[in-house]
Amino acid sequence: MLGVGLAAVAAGLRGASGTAVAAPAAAAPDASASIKVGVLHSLSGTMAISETTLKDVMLMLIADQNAKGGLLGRKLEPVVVDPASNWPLFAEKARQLLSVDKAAAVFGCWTSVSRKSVLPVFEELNGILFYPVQYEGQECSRNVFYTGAAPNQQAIPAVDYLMGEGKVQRWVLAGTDYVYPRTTNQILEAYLKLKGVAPADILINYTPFGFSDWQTIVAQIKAFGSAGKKTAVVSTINGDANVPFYKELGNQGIKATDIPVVAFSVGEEELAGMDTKPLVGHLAAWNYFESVDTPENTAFIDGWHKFIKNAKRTTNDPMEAHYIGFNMWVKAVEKAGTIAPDAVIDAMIGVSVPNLSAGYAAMMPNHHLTKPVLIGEIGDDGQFDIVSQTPGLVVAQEWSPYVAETKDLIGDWRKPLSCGAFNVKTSTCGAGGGKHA
Amino acid sequence: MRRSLLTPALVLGVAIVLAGLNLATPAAGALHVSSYVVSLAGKYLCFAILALALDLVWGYVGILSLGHAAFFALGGYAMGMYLMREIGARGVYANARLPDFMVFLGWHDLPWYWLGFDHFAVAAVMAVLVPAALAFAFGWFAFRARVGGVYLAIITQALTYALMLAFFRNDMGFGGNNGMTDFKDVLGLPLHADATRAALLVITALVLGAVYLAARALVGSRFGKVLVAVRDAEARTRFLGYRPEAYKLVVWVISAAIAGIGGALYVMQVGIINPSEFAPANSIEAVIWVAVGGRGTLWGAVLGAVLVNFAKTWFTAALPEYWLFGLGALFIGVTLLLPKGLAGLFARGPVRRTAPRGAIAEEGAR
Amino acid sequence: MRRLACLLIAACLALGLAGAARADDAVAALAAPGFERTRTAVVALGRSGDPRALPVIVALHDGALYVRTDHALFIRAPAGFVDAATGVPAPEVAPNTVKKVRVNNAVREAINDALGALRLFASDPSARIAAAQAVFHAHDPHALAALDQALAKESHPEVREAMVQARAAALLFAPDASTPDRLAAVATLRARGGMDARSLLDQMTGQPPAVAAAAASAVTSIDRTLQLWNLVQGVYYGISLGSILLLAAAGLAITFGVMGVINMAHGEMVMLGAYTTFVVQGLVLAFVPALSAVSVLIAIPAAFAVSGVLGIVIERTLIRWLYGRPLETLLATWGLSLILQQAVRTVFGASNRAVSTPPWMSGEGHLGGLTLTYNRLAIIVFAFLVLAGLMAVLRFTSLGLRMRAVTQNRLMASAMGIRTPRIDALTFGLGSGVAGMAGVALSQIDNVSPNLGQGYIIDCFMVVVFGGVGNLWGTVVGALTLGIANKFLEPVAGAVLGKIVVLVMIILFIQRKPRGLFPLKGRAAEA
Amino acid sequence: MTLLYLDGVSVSFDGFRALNALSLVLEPGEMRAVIGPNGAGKTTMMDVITGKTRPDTGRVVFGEDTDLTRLDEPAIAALGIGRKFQKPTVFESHSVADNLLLALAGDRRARRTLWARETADEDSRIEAILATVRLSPERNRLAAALSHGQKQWLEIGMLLAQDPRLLLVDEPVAGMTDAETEQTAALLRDINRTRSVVVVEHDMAFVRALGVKVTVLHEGAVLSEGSIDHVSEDPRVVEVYLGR
Repeated sequence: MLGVGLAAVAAGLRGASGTAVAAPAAAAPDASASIKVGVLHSLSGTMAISETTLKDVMLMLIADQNAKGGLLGRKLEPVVVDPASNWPLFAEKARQLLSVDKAAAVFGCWTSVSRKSVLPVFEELNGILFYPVQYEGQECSRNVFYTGAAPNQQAIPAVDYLMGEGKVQRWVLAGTDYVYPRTTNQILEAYLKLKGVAPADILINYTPFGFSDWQTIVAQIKAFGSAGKKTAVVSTINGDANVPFYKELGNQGIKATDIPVVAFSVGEEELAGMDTKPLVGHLAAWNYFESVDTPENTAFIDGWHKFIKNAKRTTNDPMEAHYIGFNMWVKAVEKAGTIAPDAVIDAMIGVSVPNLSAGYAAMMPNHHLTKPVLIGEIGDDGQFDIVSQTPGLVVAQEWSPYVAETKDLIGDWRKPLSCGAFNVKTSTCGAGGGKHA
Repeated sequence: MRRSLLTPALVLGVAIVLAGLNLATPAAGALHVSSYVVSLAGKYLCFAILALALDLVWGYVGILSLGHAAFFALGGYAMGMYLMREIGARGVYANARLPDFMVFLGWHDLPWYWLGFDHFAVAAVMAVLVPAALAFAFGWFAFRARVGGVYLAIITQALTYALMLAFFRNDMGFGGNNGMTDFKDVLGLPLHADATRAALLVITALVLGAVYLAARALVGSRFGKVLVAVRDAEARTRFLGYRPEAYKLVVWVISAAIAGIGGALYVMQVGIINPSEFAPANSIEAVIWVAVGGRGTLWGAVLGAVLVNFAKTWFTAALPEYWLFGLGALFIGVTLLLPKGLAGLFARGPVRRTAPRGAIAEEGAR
Repeated sequence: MRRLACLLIAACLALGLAGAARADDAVAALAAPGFERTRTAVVALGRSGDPRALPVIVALHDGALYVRTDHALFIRAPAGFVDAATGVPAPEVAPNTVKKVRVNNAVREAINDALGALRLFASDPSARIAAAQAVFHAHDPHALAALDQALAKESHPEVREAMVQARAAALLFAPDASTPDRLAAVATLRARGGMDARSLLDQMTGQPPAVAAAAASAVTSIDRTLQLWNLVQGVYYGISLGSILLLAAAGLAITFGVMGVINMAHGEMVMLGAYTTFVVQGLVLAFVPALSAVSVLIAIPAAFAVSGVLGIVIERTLIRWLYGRPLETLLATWGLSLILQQAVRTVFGASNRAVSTPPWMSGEGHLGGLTLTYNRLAIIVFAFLVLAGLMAVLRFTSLGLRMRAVTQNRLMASAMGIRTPRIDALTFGLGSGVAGMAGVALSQIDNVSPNLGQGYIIDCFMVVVFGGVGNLWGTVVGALTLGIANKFLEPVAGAVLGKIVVLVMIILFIQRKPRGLFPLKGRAAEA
Repeated sequence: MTLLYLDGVSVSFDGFRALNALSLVLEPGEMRAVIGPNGAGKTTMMDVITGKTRPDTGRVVFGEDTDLTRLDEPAIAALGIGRKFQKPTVFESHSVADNLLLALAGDRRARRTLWARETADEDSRIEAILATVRLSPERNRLAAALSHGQKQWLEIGMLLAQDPRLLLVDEPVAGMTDAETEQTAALLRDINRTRSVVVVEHDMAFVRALGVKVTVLHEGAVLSEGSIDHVSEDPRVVEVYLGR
């Protein structure tokens, strides 16, 4: 009954309305008005821990840009909303930013699910989203610029390092049970087997969000590590669960020299919440560390401390991602001479700006960045001591080569291809990406 | 009878006006209602349906459920599964047989419990049936064992919490933490078209109206009188020969089914359903809508749901840093100053006596 | 100093100056960049037996070894820089002209192994045991000579044992060891048992068949004992988790169990306790650093006071208006919890706060094959102390007497001149205070973040309801049962499924026994 | 043939013996007053008869051979045993008429009440009862708005509407004016013409006014039985009431 009704009413309304088209996000901007920049990060709820800092860094970047005279001669105006770590609310707020506030670009989201829930909104209203967090890939939307790392820009180099320097032969892949860890582990498992690691030497373990009692699992890891082969833990454990995990490692006396843990979601921000003395030597793989010793980084950190009025506040990888993303957007807008989404989206590709580690980040046709991969060991000062760095920049593989359905896909938003999921075998634009075109 | 029609008529009227303005006026026009407002209104009305369901059990039989969002979410999942199937080969992996997340998990064929969900009718039925069935199973034991008051509240909370954890698991086959999203269309109509969205709003309003009238008829019947009797003096109804557990069970199941309907409409308009809908906090918020509006009056529940959610929308944008203070204060203020909610301001008749102090222990032990 | 001296002499006796030349190359190699070279240099240095090796390695270990652009090495001593090669002070070196020699895990491992071998001659027995264990861990055949030396002059039984075991371990990996020696070594390790012995024996493949067989059987026998211990270990984990739940729920057992107030902000009381710990730690560090090791203990009363006083305030301003309306109380306190969370977020910031674990609470002890992590142990003890205290208050103090009087028969109590409102406030304060103390414990194992409380509130209610409202013993049994059940289900069903199963079991249990394990009996409960 | 037969019924709450091998026989059509000091077990006796409390030992036989200890409250109520509480309990947020409507004998099952419509017959019965309990003018007032005495009567009225064979009345005149007490006594005698009644009461004057056989309970057992004069001369009763 519901269905029939829906069909009928919809038909009726369509008749009444003629064709209904979504208004473009930045409709008819008048030259004097300020340019709105949406900031879509949770300021309350479970994700506030990570996301609040990103809100602050955006405010800083926007303030700096305004100090430089704004953009296209217009002031930038941040529009901050609180999606409160509530996924449907993310979608609602995204819609508000685009259709009510007419934000020219939105910087936001942290978790995959928050990105997934806003994605349809951005595609429908043709908005621009800058997503600053390392994620699982398997996505390439025309309306999203992924300034965080794809799995191959973080996980693989870390594993290589441990195999080489660390002489690790036995692997524990421990993660929180959601899509990012599962994809990463999927990729790593395939990669390790490729490198001749026996299945018996790989232990995969998933735990729920906010898991806090790690006794048994850490003991399990310990046991797994005592089979006579050098063992390492690759941790994709998320947010809240990390502190209790590392504290338990400390308690059970697992030192980095016995079983090193390399983490992909533990940065300076997380370390700030722990006593790092027992953790010295455990590793993390990122594309940026606060300890990077370059003039750009020093300047960035100083600016941050001034802005936040607290010299103790740390910087981390997603902050750099926003830094890069914002500068790229500014460049692209200047290049396009307008904030009209289509023009900016096209202008973005090929834009390259300095990152904070004395290199350049370029926006590739797949809307992902080129990044250096740094491996850092936790020091007793709560900072990472960089022990390895990929010689060149790594290009993102947005589509996993280890998943049958996606191994032949590439994303290329340059005209004429303009496809988020182009199948190089069949040379057709996969349905997944087709809709984006 | 006219008064009973007032609320649904009002809701429907507003819905139609919004939908009309959204479609009929030019985007730049002064009268134009953005699709944002339309989808927002649709969301509010879905919550209003949930609030009605909750008010039936809490307001009229005095069963406080801290897990009603679970029934809402189950309805949502049922409909979500259908919408997922509707995507067909347009998913990221262009796989016509399996939803994206199953492809991603490396599954090869559809789990049995997904069969049939490519038909809207099946999903619609399930959206009502599944919550109802769960409610029946749960209530059958709970009410027979005379679990009541605070105890029931807490185990309903445990129920929704357990469901949340369960749905978080990717192996469950419901999309794990990400749940289901990126829906394309319903019954062949594109979900992202303004016309569909407007239509959904109107239909939600119609459903809400229907549910409202049904609920009204229910509480107006002798059955309804027994419900209130159970709320006021359960022991007395027993000595009169009634079986409160049976009455509770019936209304509990009905309420769950209504919540399910709300969820089904919700997922169509919000475009995502995932385990966080099971979060105990959501259920508590729903209770608060009813409390704010005024438990024991159906229109109060509707009013509360719309008002609180509007406040939330407005707060989170206007003062993102401090809105929780506002919301918290609102809850405290209402419970302290308006024990009968906003509806209490208009209520006639004597204010219900609050039980004497010390009744707590009994309430707890009942 | 004396110790170092005698150690040096011992080292000289042991190995003579033969290795001096090698040592010089090694020290030079240390100066060259690259972790791998540093590592090999440390290994060489360790084996050289050169008296100058120890101070250099120690310096590297403490991050006090610096290199100058001309590859000269210096040790930063309190007095100033000292030339690493010669050991003579080098006052001319300025801090900005030298860079710290960087280490990574591989280097750290080498350092530990090397130090082990070099410290076998330390005067302090415990140091020698530690050294022996390090050698055991390294099982480097090169250490055999040193071990034999040390054993020859070792009298201390425990040290001997450790050294014998270390020797066995090293011997297994010595290419030129004879089969009987190996068999003896295997026997020694089998007798020693434990994870690490097992892991060494596991590598005995490709040995003479006799040895391989012996090793294999040793591994199985060790595994058997380990399995037994695992069971006990599981119980310990369960009790430890249970004690956490107990702590968190004890306060609720008072406010909810005794007073019947559903305090949804209970979790936030716990959270405030954790933040108090953080603040106290900061203050202690700032003003009386000497006490920083016990700042956690200082935090306990502080947390009790903070949460307790807040509790009293809440009772007076909010709860008192809602007595008899438990469901409304639930809503109001929920609102309150939102406010408290956001308040903490505004004051302390959204991100986690670091609460360090004092030395005496970190690390682990062994009881047979049982591993007892000290901080968990401390929390278990603390939990039961708190419980005992709570019971004492309820039983023996006049406050407790009044509390019970009021909760049993309010009218009678007030008729007898008990100021019931005051008692209500104090009772609620007590419950909240206990919650605060729980926060101190949680700060040792969990995030100190605004969301801390939310993670526990549901479990708390489960425990109280499961155990039976208004009965502290019920809470104890409830907490421990849930804890142990959780820990035994986890390995079988996985963490998530385990928790689900427990929840479902509770739901079913409540249906069977609506009033929990230890229900209040009598007509009062029947009403 | 007896209507109600309690045979050696014992109940104890954690140690405290509320009923101690209590035996009691009630003839059809009889009105019986049960008195006794506090804690004598009067209310517990009621609880046992109406199925609220299960006895530890003993049998409670109703009519021919129905063992009440096997049934729960609604089933017992359906057999025709009505109970009035010490503290008047009526449905506060219902009108007086609705209170009676819900009490009227009829099908109690949910699926029936869902579609039930108020019949003329029901209406007239309500009118009749309203008249009996002197509440006709209050017909449409909310029960919550009634005076204490009126609530007591409304509750009795609900019992009548139930049309039971046996009424258990717990302290019906507690807190009533003398006038109201008078009327209540009359009312009960009136009811007793067609039904058996058990009255638990403290108020001796009232019991005397009823003028029926009296059972004195003490420490959960029958202490004495007989006419009011007989029991009030019984030294043990005097001891229990006036002693200590």
